[in-house]
Amino acid sequence: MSVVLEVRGLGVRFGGIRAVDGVSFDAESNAITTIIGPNGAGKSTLFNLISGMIRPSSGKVMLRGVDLTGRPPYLMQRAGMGRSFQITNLFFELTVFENLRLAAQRLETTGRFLLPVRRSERALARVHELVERFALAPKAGELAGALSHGEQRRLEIAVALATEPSILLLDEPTQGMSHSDTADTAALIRDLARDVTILLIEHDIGVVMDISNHIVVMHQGRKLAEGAPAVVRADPAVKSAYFGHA
Amino acid sequence: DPIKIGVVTPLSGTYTPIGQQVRWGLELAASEVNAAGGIMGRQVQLIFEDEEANPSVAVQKAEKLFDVQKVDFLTGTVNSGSTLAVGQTAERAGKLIATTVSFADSITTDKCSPNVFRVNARAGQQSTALAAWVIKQKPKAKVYFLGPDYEMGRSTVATFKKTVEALGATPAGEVFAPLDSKDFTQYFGQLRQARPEVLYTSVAGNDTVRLLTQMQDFGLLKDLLVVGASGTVTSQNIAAIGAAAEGFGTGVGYSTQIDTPENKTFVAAFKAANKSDPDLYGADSYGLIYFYKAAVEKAKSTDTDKVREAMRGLEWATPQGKKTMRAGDHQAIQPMYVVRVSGGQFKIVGNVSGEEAIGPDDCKRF
Amino acid sequence: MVDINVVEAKGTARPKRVIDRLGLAMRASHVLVALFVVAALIFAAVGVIQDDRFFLRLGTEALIFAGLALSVDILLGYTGLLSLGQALYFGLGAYVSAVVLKEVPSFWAAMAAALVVALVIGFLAGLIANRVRGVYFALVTFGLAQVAARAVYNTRSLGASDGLIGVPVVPIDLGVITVMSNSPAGFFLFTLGFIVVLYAVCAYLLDTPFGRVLLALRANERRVPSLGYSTRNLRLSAYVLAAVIASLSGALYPMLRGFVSPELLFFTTSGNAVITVVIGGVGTLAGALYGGVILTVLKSVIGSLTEHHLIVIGLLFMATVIFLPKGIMGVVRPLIERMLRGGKR
Amino acid sequence: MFSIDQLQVHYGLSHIIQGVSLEAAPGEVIGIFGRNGVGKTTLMKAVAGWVGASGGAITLDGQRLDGLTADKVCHHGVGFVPEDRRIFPGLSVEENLKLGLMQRKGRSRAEQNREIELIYERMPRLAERRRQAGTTLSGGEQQMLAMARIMVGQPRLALIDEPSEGLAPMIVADIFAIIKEMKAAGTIILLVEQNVDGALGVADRFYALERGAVVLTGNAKDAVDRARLMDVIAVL
Amino acid sequence: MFLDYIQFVLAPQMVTGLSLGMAVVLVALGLTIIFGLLDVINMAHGEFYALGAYLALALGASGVSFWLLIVIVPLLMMPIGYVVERGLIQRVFNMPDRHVTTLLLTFGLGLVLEEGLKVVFGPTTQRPATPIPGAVEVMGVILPTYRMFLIGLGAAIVIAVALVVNKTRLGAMVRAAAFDRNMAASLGVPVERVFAGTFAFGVALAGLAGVLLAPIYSVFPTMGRDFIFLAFTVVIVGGMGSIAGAVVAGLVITQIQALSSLVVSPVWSDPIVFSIMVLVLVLRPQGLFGRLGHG
Ligand SMILES: Nc1ncnc2c1ncn2[C@@H]1O[C@H](COP(=O)(O)OP(=O)(O)OP(=O)(O)O)[C@@H](O)[C@H]1O
Ligand SMILES: Nc1ncnc2c1ncn2[C@@H]1O[C@H](COP(=O)(O)OP(=O)(O)OP(=O)(O)O)[C@@H](O)[C@H]1O
Ligand SMILES: [Mg+2]
Ligand SMILES: [Mg+2]
Repeated sequence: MSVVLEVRGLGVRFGGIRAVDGVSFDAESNAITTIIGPNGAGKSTLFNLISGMIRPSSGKVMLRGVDLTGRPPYLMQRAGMGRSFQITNLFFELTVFENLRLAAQRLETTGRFLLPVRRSERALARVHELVERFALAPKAGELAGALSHGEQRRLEIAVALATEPSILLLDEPTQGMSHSDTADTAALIRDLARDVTILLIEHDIGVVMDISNHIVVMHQGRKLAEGAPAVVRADPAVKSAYFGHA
Repeated sequence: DPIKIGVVTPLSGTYTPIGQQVRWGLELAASEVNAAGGIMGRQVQLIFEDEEANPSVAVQKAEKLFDVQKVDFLTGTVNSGSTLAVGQTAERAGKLIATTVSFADSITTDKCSPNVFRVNARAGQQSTALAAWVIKQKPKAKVYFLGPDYEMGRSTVATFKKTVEALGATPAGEVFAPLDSKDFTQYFGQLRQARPEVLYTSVAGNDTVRLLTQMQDFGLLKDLLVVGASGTVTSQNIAAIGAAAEGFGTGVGYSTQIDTPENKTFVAAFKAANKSDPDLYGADSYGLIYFYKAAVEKAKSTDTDKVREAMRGLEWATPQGKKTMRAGDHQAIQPMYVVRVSGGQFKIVGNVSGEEAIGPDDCKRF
Repeated sequence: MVDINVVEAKGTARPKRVIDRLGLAMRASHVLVALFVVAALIFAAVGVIQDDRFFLRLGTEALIFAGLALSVDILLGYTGLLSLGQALYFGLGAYVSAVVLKEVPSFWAAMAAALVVALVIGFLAGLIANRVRGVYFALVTFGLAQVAARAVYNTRSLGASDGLIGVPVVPIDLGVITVMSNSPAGFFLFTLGFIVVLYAVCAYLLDTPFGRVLLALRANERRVPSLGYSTRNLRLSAYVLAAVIASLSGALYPMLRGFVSPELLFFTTSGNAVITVVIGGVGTLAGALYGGVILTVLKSVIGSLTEHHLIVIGLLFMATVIFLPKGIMGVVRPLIERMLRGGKR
Repeated sequence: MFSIDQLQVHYGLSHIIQGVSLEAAPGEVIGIFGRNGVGKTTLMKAVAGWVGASGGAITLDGQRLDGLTADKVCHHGVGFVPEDRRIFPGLSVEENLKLGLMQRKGRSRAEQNREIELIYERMPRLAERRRQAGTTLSGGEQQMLAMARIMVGQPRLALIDEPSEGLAPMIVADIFAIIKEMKAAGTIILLVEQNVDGALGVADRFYALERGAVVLTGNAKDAVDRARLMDVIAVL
Repeated sequence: MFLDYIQFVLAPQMVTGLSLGMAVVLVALGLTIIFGLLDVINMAHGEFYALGAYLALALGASGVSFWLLIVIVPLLMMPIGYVVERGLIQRVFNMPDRHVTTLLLTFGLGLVLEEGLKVVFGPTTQRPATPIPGAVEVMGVILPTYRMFLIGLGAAIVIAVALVVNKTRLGAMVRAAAFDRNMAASLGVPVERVFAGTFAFGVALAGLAGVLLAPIYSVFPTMGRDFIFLAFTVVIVGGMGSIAGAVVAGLVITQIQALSSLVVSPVWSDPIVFSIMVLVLVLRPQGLFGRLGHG
């Protein structure tokens, strides 16, 4: 395994609040690095910094040794980064099919950008595959806005996957999913990790402990601890800050 | 079958009031002519189209009148842009038009057309008359110029400036306010500092109302002679201006005060028909019908070439006196008047003979 | 036709067709435009038989303004940007074409000039306008057009408030035949062809991944960057495309009427284009063509009936916005779509 | 006393809620479970008056709620915490909270301010961020705010849709604690949850939905019922 | 000489700039409320302003005193605004892309109103007598009493409105309802009435501006177009719905306009103002004072 993503001293402040404060960690290839921490710890903000949605006020983001700090999101995507959002972020007036197709069309050669969509066979094949995998086939023709919350969460991940990223940032993928779907999603993420580097934010401790290779714990914008699941779980600081003495 | 005269004039938009006067003038004359047996025994039929004060629309409507209604003659255009564009359309359609309102010199000088006639006085005639009078009042006057900031406004000012300077006046400064200026008070500082004896302005319509009333509010009208273009203070806005219009002077081709029996009967008839005084647009439009009548009867035909020939050099009578259509540039020669507001009424305070006012023939095309 | 046969979830292998709604909608527009062309040809034929000038030329003008509406629809209907200043490019094209034609009466020269100028100005103005969104965009485009209009209004060499007359009749050499710009039927048919080509170009582009991302931009701009597209470049290219379409349409105007005037750049022109699109149907392209004709007919009919036609137009417009938010096409196109997918719901 | 009787809801052609009946007494917490898309949220929205019922009846203390507009429903003492929290963007935390005060008419400014202060004491994190734009809060903070927003209105019936969604374990515990407090205050609570274990901890009874219909009801504390529930919602 | 310039040119310029500024602020006030609170672009605002002026003219002609008009006309405008909101705006309020839809709808409404005014009151310009004639002379500079009065009254009105919007819960209530009517309703906000009420309030303010400005700027059917672009600029530069913003922006922009037309040239004053708007939008899209309710 090799280090794919290096985050060094990353930080940003909103007015008074240091939402993220000098966070450093590495994410290794074909592994699941999970970020946990209380609400408001700065996890999503960290993702926004890594994926270029917010400009960091300090620190570095390196992807395979290339410094991508401060690049706009679309360049991050082109560098092979894909992400899903905690607050569902889809094209609600477009069909499930079109949501996926839009995401998938990046797979086509740039030449196809100005050819009719029906010529982007590769993208369409990808859509087909995802609709299958996420059991969205019956809803493929529906507007994304007409899906139930859980269905939308599923689509959210599918869209993030559609671009076949080499590193995937998932912000609370199982949030809002029913038992069974949560289990499936966990399994899915695990076998995705075979060929993709995964960065995960998750609150479902069952899932976290089950699939993570490496865990980074955040608290009030800082990195509180990191290590293998067992190690982190045992850490008293983490206990008091996150799990609570339950 | 009747003789059809198309009228493309603004019935909506900012120029509506002018279009109204045009309409009233034409309708009055037409009804008189028809009552008197029409033109060569043929009744006159007016067909109106709204020009929306927009040349594109004007041209479209003109084509409609020419091609569909098959009118014999066309008039009514107000802003010079429309007149020029419609003139070209007429030329290409082999028809004749006349304007009774547009006063841009260009129409009968550098942009003159064999198919376009102008029966009203142009800017040059107006300023000549006015300038002569101003100098008579205040020899070597210090004149300040305030115009709306667009080409027409500027050229009108320029024309008057040239004329009045030639007569010995000294310019005290000039300012051009954006069209539709909300507040002219912005320029009063400059104006006051220049301490002029005479203010010449070419703003029009609502702008005039604001300019003069605001000047009054700021006590600038005291011992200042305010004069302007013919479109500055008109029967449409004089009421709104009220006392602030007092003493305003301008050079025009018509005034209700003209003391001739023809005019008295005309004014009476016009009032009776429209419950409103005629202004120069109404009068010139009224006169046009008689101009066309005379031409057709002289040509004994409505054929374009014959009528054009007949119109060249034609002399005809109008409420404002005898007019002559100059053959060289199709510009009507007519006596000019200087009128001044007193008691909310335009009073004639001077006049210049047509020959004095007309100026040279600068039309090269024919 | 983009179908993907997927097996219904949970066994019961009943293949289900998922249709690409957008592609379908676009094909429906093609059908409607085809109908439009047929109608136009019949109109032309009747015109020739009647040996009419006015109605053919009026129709030509309607088509030219439909071109302007088309450009508004690209922005409003596909990129979600309301431009209240599209007249800027229409007028620009008209003036450029007029000036060129007065120098060298060559159709292609005029068109080329209009194209180049639109590209340049469109790009520069786009840099400004695309810094802002939504209603701000509307106001900025409005302002830009106002400034341009005032400039023209004050430039003597461009005829200032009088505009430019004396644009000559030009021969349009199409290789096989040559059309004179003053031949009513000839120029009508040429304009028809020209506008249909413009439509085809837009329709084609909007059905490519490029066009679809524009739609995505409209649906949820925040999501687009993480799909790997620069929203700024996308909007800019859409803006320039619209500018070119408007300018090329405008370039035909002086050929038809022989003059240009500053009013072509005024808000009324931009406003009419917006009204056209809304009545025809936003985001349908075909709507721009139908709307153009409908509005022209309305104006010339009502205009002759009453001087208060603005009231009628205004009321009709409001009614459309309220009751037919998707315009006339919004009613018609779904029917066509149903036909195209073989009656299946 | 709250009851739903044979409720029917359609979205266009699709029949989403197909005859759901349910009852709850003051101080009772009802858990509502089911896989994604079975109609839980739709049920809540129907009660809150966001979507119209095409059949059936909803009554709270004898008053019919079905057919009323959302604000009327609210004034009958119904508080709603929707699944996506619906914090008003562009409004500060405090403004969001103060809007909650409108649920109950005829309270003096003093009383209202006390309500707010109590909330701030109960949830200090919100107090810290009272001036911050509501939508810049973290998920957990937003959920807290959404709950607080109805608590200041002291509703008789609280509809809470997936409150623990996306919350860290500690906060989840906190949320359920708050629900307990509301229960103690005699509020009827309909609780939609995917975190079944957590929910069963606070619930008295539960209903399981499948394709818009109730397929199982039972006692939250009864081991057998719990087991049956697990089977129902785990099936695929 | 130079002092002369300051005393007779610069100073008056700035004072008149102030009174023009107050006029713009008065027109912008209703606009910014409708715009900032309801998220509705009211293109017909100018026509409502004109309507107010005409009502004042008509009533004034039938002998109603100016002081009464200041009260009556806004009261008359209220129901008009209310009906327009319920009858028109509400119908499109929840369509996607509210800005554009409402903009289009009110654009149509504006056309109808303007033409309607022409039909009813005729196309020609009219002007009510100045309510407070006369002028005061301050160090050789003449300042009309009415304009001074207007500056004072305008300030009072602005403060009153600011209190209503900010000190009551109204502001937050309307913004919430405008963004998410369901959620707002579920918190007990009487959405319909709030919307209609707010719109009516904005329209009433437009009418009031009409009453107050008619004596200075005269009355004619297209008068609505006069201030509207400037007003929109002011609203945007100041920040939608921010009353303080509208005031500051209104006064500053008109000063810039006045001075630029003095030192540069009137020709450039409009482009300059426009560039300011663009600049602000680019640098600070939410406007100088940010948007009402945003923290
Ligand atoms: N745009 C912003 N402006 C101001 N503060 C912000 C902004 N975005 C986030 N914050 C603050 O930064 C902190 C971190 O927020 P973030 O969403 O990253 O938390 P989180 O770890 O994702 O929480 P959760 O697990 O609930 O999603 C929060 O306290 C939030 O209030
Ligand atoms: N606005 C809508 N239009 C059409 N169908 C809808 C709409 N909203 C929801 N649906 C459909 O109704 C069904 C039930 O939706 P609902 O949101 O009630 O499910 P849910 O039980 O809340 O699911 P989840 O656990 O994911 O929140 C879903 O199949 C969804 O696709
Ligand atoms: Mg988060
Ligand atoms: Mg739900």
